[in-house]
Amino acid sequence: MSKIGVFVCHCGENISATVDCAKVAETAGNYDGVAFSVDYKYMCSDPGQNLIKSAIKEKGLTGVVVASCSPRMHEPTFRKACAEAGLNPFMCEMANLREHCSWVHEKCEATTEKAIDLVRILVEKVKYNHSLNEIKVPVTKTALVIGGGIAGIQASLDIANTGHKVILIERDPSIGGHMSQLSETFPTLDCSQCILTPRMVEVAQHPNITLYTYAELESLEGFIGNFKAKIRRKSKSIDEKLCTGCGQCTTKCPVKKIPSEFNEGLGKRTAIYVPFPQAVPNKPVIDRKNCTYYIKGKCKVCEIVCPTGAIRFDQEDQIMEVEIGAIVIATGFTIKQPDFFPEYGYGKYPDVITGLQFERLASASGPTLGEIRRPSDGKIPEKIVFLACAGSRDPAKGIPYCSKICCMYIAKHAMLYQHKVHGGKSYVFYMDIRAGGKQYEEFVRRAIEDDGVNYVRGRVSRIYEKNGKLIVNGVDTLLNAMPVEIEADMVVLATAGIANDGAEELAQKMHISYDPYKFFAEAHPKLKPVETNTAGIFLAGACQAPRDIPESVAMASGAAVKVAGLFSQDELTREPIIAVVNRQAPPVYSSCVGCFLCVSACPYQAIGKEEIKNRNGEVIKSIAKVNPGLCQGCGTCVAFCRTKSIDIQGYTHEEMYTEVMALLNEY
Amino acid sequence: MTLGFYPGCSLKGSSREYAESVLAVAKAFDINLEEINDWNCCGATAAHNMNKELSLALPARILSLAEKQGLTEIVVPCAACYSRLTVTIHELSKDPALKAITEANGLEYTGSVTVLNIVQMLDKYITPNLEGRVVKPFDHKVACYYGCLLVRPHEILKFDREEDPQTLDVLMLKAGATPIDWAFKTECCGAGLSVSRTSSVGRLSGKIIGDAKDRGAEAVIVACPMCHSNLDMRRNEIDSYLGEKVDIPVLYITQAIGLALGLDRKALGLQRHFVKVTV
Amino acid sequence: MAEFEPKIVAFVCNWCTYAGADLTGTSRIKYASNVRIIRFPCTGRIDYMLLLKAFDEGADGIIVSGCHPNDCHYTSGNFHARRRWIMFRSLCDFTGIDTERIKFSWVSAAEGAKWADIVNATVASIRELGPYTEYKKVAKYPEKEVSHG
Amino acid sequence: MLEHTEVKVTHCYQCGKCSAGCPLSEEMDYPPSVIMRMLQTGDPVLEEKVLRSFTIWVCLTCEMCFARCPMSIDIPKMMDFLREKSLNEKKANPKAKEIVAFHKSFLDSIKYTGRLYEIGLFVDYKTRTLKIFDDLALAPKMMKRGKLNIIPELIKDRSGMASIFRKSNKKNKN
Repeated sequence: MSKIGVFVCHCGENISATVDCAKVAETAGNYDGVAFSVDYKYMCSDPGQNLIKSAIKEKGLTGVVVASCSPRMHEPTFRKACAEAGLNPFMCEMANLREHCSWVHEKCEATTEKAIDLVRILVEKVKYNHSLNEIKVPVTKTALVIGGGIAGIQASLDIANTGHKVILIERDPSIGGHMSQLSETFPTLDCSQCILTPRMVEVAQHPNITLYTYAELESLEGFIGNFKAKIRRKSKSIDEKLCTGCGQCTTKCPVKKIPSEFNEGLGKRTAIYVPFPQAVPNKPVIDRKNCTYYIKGKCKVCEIVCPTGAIRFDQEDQIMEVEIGAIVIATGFTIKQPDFFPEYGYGKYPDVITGLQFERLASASGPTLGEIRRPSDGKIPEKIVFLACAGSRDPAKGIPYCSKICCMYIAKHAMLYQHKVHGGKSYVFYMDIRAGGKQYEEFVRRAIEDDGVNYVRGRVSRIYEKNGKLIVNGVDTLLNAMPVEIEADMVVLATAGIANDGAEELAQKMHISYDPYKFFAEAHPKLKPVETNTAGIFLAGACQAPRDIPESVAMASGAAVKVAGLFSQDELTREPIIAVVNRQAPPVYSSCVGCFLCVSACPYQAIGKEEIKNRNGEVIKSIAKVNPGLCQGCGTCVAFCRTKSIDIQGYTHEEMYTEVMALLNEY
Repeated sequence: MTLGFYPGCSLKGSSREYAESVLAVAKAFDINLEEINDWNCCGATAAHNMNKELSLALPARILSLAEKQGLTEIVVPCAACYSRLTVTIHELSKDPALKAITEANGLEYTGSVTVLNIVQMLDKYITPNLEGRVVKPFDHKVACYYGCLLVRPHEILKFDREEDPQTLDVLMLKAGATPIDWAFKTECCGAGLSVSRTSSVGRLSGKIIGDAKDRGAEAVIVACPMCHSNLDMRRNEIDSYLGEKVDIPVLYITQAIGLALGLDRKALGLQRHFVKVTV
Repeated sequence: MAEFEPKIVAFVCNWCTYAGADLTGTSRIKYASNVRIIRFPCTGRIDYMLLLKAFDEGADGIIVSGCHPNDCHYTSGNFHARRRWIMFRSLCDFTGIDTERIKFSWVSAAEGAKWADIVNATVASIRELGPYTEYKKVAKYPEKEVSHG
Repeated sequence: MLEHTEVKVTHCYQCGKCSAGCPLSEEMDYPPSVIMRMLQTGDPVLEEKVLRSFTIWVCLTCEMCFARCPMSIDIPKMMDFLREKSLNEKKANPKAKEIVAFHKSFLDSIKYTGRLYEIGLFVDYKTRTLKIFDDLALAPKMMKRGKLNIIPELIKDRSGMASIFRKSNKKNKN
């Protein structure tokens, strides 16, 4: 006979505000097999857990149902409490009275009835639960970091410095990411490249870091501690061992008019190129889409001038397989090109540019060597207008969310402009100034008070060109929405930060969740900001949401600690939620008939064959066998099995049918 | 081929040259425009400014008559009428409660009528055969002016692009003209305030004519009788806003195409303009 | 007379829809209280005999919901579930089980509002269909045959 | 307001893009975004001011505001509603006298003839506003160019027309 304990939590008032918790506990107390039932204000608190522990010991409970929040929140807490009191943790189940009941329904009898039903389902299930033992698996102590921007660089260095191996892959020919494109950084105005390049070099030289640029994740299999990744190393068309980075090829390459990605189209590059002078590795790649040889079949100038004979036109992409124990995703973000705003004329007027393009104009390594000049005619703009929220906070045409970094970089841009163009006039059209952060508000005030940037509260309706000027039609909402017209020489749009191209495909490859905007989803918005829903995969930087540099770095170090924590153990314990094939006494041995449908259904190749032999070593029967190290517990095989011979621990046929029956019995 | 035709009040009165040119161009391409019998005014700006029910009931009567007459596609050259009719179709299809309006007035309308503005009509039935028929290319720099009612509300009309539309420009290009890129394609001319607040119209239309002039346009091309009357007849107010006399003529798209086809200037009603058509 | 309150069982996967329904809670979006969720590791685990069992026990409607295609935590469980659903549906149609009472959907962990919408829509449509008493006739119980024989 | 128009004024976050793009903004007593703010407060005093404002009459319904609104708020629809309400409650701004008179003359004209009779409209409008001399020079020029019909065009089903007007007006008052 089962002795079940039911523990109903009020969660402060989160549950008890709409559910009559005392009634739930009372009703559950009357069920067959329930030996103890109680309600309490905070079940997850110490006294709450002690209540469970002492009940287990005093009443000799054989199963526990905690009716509180989502098991995704506190299942580990309560299972641990049970284990501490000597009850097998898998004899503890949680009824979700908060997320699935009290928070989503009004206070009424039906809500309490639903709560009672939810408890009853699990009381009945627990009766059929089995004690299970956790599974131990080894850990591969190498981390894979995807993305070589500041977040990926920081995560790689932090992990490598704990003594573990890191493989860093980057899609572009060089690491550095968006930060390498920036001129100065807020709120200190120190030069972005000056603080970044030493770290890039450190990555390249670190004995624990293997760097693959021009490489992407091809596929991923396995689970925490035991991933197998395939990495595609795209052909650079050079032999990196022979190449010395002398730069002969890039100077001589005849294709010189390709818009440079690094300079956001404001400068040009060659077909064989190093994206920027401080690139790491400082060795070129051939952009095959634009190379004359790949288009027309002849040229080979680079091969002729290369002193070491390092050019390899026939080099192919290489697929590499690596074993890793943890992954940090740091793939960053991209900007939403503002060409969906025809009223602002981006793409039509060359002097309407994006914030990232302005960074390149302001950067000493940029196409104008740091002088602010108009892309159209190279003149220094005497009047410049910055538009905040050019895409952000715009559900109609852009994205509904706030991109977070723009308020600060606009203030920085306006400030840099005022420092570089003496006597110039700058205007910022904004809706709100969101400058939460250490020294951020002070920075914006400095732009307004010391550098004389004109902040106008209001949006711009449209921009058109007339007589070489850009006419900006805006409004000052602080002056009874008075129209403001500015004849500007240049307009900078603070474009929205959005998820990187291919974010969705990458998430699908790795089986992690993403939000509606295709940013990767953290496991918990507050308490697990760097974890994903898949154990062993962590997030850093702007791939999770728009982030500035300090936040990206902090996140990266956080993710690195998570990886280091994981690697501090030699073995991991895994939940025993895995499939098993039943075994019975001879002469049946198992109800499995050996059709092996399960083998074809299993996405993890976790099911193999087992031969049952008699004493003479003759094979009597061939049945399925699950490899507990590979099985992830999806249960697809269970639904496939025709003889119901394979079952999944924790979600057995018996348990699931019991749930359905219990649910509808008194419903 | 026969298409339904809803001229609207302006085309019978102050903008009769628009009707003349539409019919002339249609005739040149063997398109018969069959007028809706006993049609009424669509209510224009006045109705929807004053009374929502009325602003739907008046166009509903027109649609109902067209349906009764067996017309499935009706050409509506006036942009204001086009807008009112399209919005009415949209509202009636969206909200079943509004059906009450048609029923209350004893009108039957099942929703079989499609409304074409003049540009859509030209685009669909004339453009494909235009190039071979141009005998006298309209070789001028033109500013194509769309106004508000042709492109907005975009969600309902779904015509061209909301900002910087192109259809008229493409048409004029085919007629041999050089359309200029200018800034006031879809800014409002003052429309409904023409009589009651002439000063506003002078300012709004002045900006439009001024920009067209500054960019060297030799003619402004329009597709709406209200835009035309404001830009053509209100030239005194426009000139006084601009502080100079500007004599760029304003042509209906059908007049410009008619000229390119070599049609008679009088048949296109060019003599009816206030600003002498010199192109 | 009080409105008919249908009994609806939801079979959902742990990773997407269960988490999505959690998000509905954290977002405090209110929805009808007729649905009881049963958690599975994956929709691929759902043996469709369970659906019949639910009708047998008196359910008026059923929701099956998991991850969107390509988003399955276990790579392909939801594809198996979908394929099985297509088969199961024609089987139901053949045997006379009302497939309008089974709602098959995808709700991701980020779609809290969608979950509320699906529950409300299902409750409304099942309420219109009325109690599923018809099932007992379709299922033809052996006792009945005995009494006839 | 919401239930009459389905326009959600709470969506407005006062960016002012409507006021920036409105061609008539500078002639208004309250630019469109300010009207939205006044309605957001729910304050009856401010609502009264809105109904008595000149803004709602000088608005041309050119829809520029709606086209560019980042929150897709249908301001023109709201303006239509406000005008109708202002008229029903006899709160139309005195400065808008001519505009209202013109609309009334326009509707009267089509009420009786079914189609717009431009001379009739002008005469009616002028008697309403006593602006006898405005635009007087225009008429002979139009006449000369054949742009004015001396005799109104009449539709046959004039009683049907009158009935549409009667029914719409009755509903309006309820």
